[in-house]
Amino acid sequence: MATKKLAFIVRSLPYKTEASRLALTHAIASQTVEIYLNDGDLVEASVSYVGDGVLNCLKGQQGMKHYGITTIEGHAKNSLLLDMRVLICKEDLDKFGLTEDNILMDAEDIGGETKANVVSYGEIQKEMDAATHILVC
Amino acid sequence: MATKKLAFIVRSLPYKTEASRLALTHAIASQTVEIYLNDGDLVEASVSYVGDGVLNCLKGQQGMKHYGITTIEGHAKNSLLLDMRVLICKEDLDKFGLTEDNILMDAEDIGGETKANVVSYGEIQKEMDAATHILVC
Amino acid sequence: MKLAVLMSDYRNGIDMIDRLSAESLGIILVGNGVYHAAVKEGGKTSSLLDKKANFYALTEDFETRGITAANLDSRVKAVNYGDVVDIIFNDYEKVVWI
Amino acid sequence: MKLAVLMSDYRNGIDMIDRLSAESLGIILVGNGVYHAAVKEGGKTSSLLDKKANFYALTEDFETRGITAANLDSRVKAVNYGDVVDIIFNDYEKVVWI
Amino acid sequence: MGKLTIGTFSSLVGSLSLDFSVKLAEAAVKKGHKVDFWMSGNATMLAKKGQKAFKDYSFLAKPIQELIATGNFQICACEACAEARGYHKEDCPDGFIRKSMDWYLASTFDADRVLHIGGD
Amino acid sequence: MGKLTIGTFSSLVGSLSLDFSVKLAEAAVKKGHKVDFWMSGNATMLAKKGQKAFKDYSFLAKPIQELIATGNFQICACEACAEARGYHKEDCPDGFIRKSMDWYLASTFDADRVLHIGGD
Repeated sequence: MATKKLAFIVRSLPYKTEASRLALTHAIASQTVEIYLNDGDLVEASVSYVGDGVLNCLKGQQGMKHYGITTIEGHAKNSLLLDMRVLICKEDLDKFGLTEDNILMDAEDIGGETKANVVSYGEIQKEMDAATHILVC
Repeated sequence: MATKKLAFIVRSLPYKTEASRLALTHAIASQTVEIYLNDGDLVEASVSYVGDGVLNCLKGQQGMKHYGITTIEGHAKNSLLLDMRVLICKEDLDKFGLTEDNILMDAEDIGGETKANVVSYGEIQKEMDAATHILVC
Repeated sequence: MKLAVLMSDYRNGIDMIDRLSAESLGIILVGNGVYHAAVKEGGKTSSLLDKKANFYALTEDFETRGITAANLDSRVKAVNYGDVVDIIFNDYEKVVWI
Repeated sequence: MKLAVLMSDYRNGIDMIDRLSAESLGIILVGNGVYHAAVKEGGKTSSLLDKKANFYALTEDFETRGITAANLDSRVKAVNYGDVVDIIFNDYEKVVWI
Repeated sequence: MGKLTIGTFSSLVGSLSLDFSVKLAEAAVKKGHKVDFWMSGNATMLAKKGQKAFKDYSFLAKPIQELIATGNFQICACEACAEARGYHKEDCPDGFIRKSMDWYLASTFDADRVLHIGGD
Repeated sequence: MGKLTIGTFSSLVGSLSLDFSVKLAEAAVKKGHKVDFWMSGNATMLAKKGQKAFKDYSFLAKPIQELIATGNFQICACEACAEARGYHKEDCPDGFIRKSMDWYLASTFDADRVLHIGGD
């Protein structure tokens, strides 16, 4: 019985490549990993947004309207709905002049109870220290 | 009877993507374009290296040895062999501390007579001004 | 020359645009280039907007990224795909993608 | 933690590395990251090399780009793919790609 | 009305650069222009039959078929780039052609505007 | 001896990032390690049969078949990413498997090192 911790670190801008979208879909896949593992073994994923990556969290993305594709915001919401640990770097939000009002902080409208955490970079560093593996996207 | 001038501008680093390689192979394809055009009509391509793009011109690339692929240097040589106009930005070479000794200037070893031209950025701007179309890679 | 630049990147390519000289220059922000129109870093707007040019931003692309027309810098005009076609064909002679 | 960073880019990612703290940090320059090991801009070596870390550059990748071992900054050690495997498994606990 | 030639190297399925090219082509054709659309490098990924529509990915097969149906839109993939990726003649969607790079260069000859998307 | 799990999202055929992953896997297997190789996003391009060798492009089909033959190398493509690109079961090269993303997450569980190449 063991739990392995994966820290996904999203540092890239959304949409130009699939990197940030795939980070989220892979992190979410940790929830169905038990079929491959022994009883009690777990893989636990968290997602941290740093640098340009915090722009993935902007509210009101309209990818479905314009391009017929799900938004990164939607994936981020799903990760909160599934009670994933989500960290957003405060220093980087500050740099871009963004506040909690501008970004996706919860998935309440779809029944999620977990909130995103705006934290100092030091907390994200701790998340990386504590992780078994770090996956930068 | 008309000649259309295409200015390929290579600004990206080699190998990480195919951009600079494809710039050269497309420019070279201008030499066989007559089969599609009326007698006397021509498409004439030149290639200019600017910014990070000048690093495509470094001599002694060993892509074949390590990865089994032709080098960008080899494509650049072919463009000289085919008497294509090749411009390399002097300011950018200077910035990187490179001289004509470090970069591919001719295709003499394979029978080419045309040399690359190290020119000031102003000349490359003129090349763009004179071109019918500009293709940045 | 009259040149339209489709700027698709946020972190790279400004050096290329800085050097371009054109009697008439249009910069159309598309893809991740739209962040230049709306994002401030350390309180400052993108240095790209200081270039002497006409600025446009593609509505489809900034809205996709969670940016609204109200967020755009006053120097930037919101356009759609149809407008981009007209701008390219009617207002400029050449077009490049960066 | 003991962290190995595979740095594959020349123009992006330094900001990410600058913030990383690790009791032991190894930076392995691969892909276009190898330019950090050999290219000077305006006479200056890459600021990445000022980071307190052990630096390596992948021979296969710098030679592919026309750089020789003689061009490398003295802080950077040339390694091959086999060495990278050993470095990752023996000298560090975690590895990231930037 | 004019002719727009779009060349694209490496826009990726799943990014929005390839979507941009297709949407611009749609807008141009709608305004009465003719469009030639050239795919080289990884853009040849568009020239593969049987792409499945998922809501997480763009699905460009449908708008392209509609563009082809207008008669004012030609779409051509670099043959060598496609073969290198394992896309053979039988993989090529209906209405697409495959040629060597000189097809693109020739298309620029009488184009009023050339938009070359040369990077990723 | 250890286990290395390599995950790659969007390395491109024709760039050298995918080559890097394959060469690193070769070096690791040669030293006695086991390697799991996961492809998602555009990296699934590697999971297409019938790629032709040209000297301008990397040709990774051969080294991968040799790696599979060692018995210490598993290679798996994201099924949805492949289908979105028009790669179906019959396109999958011999010895490759196709699974959903949890295969990769599971592989990290007992991996000694995970190298995740998450960008282009």
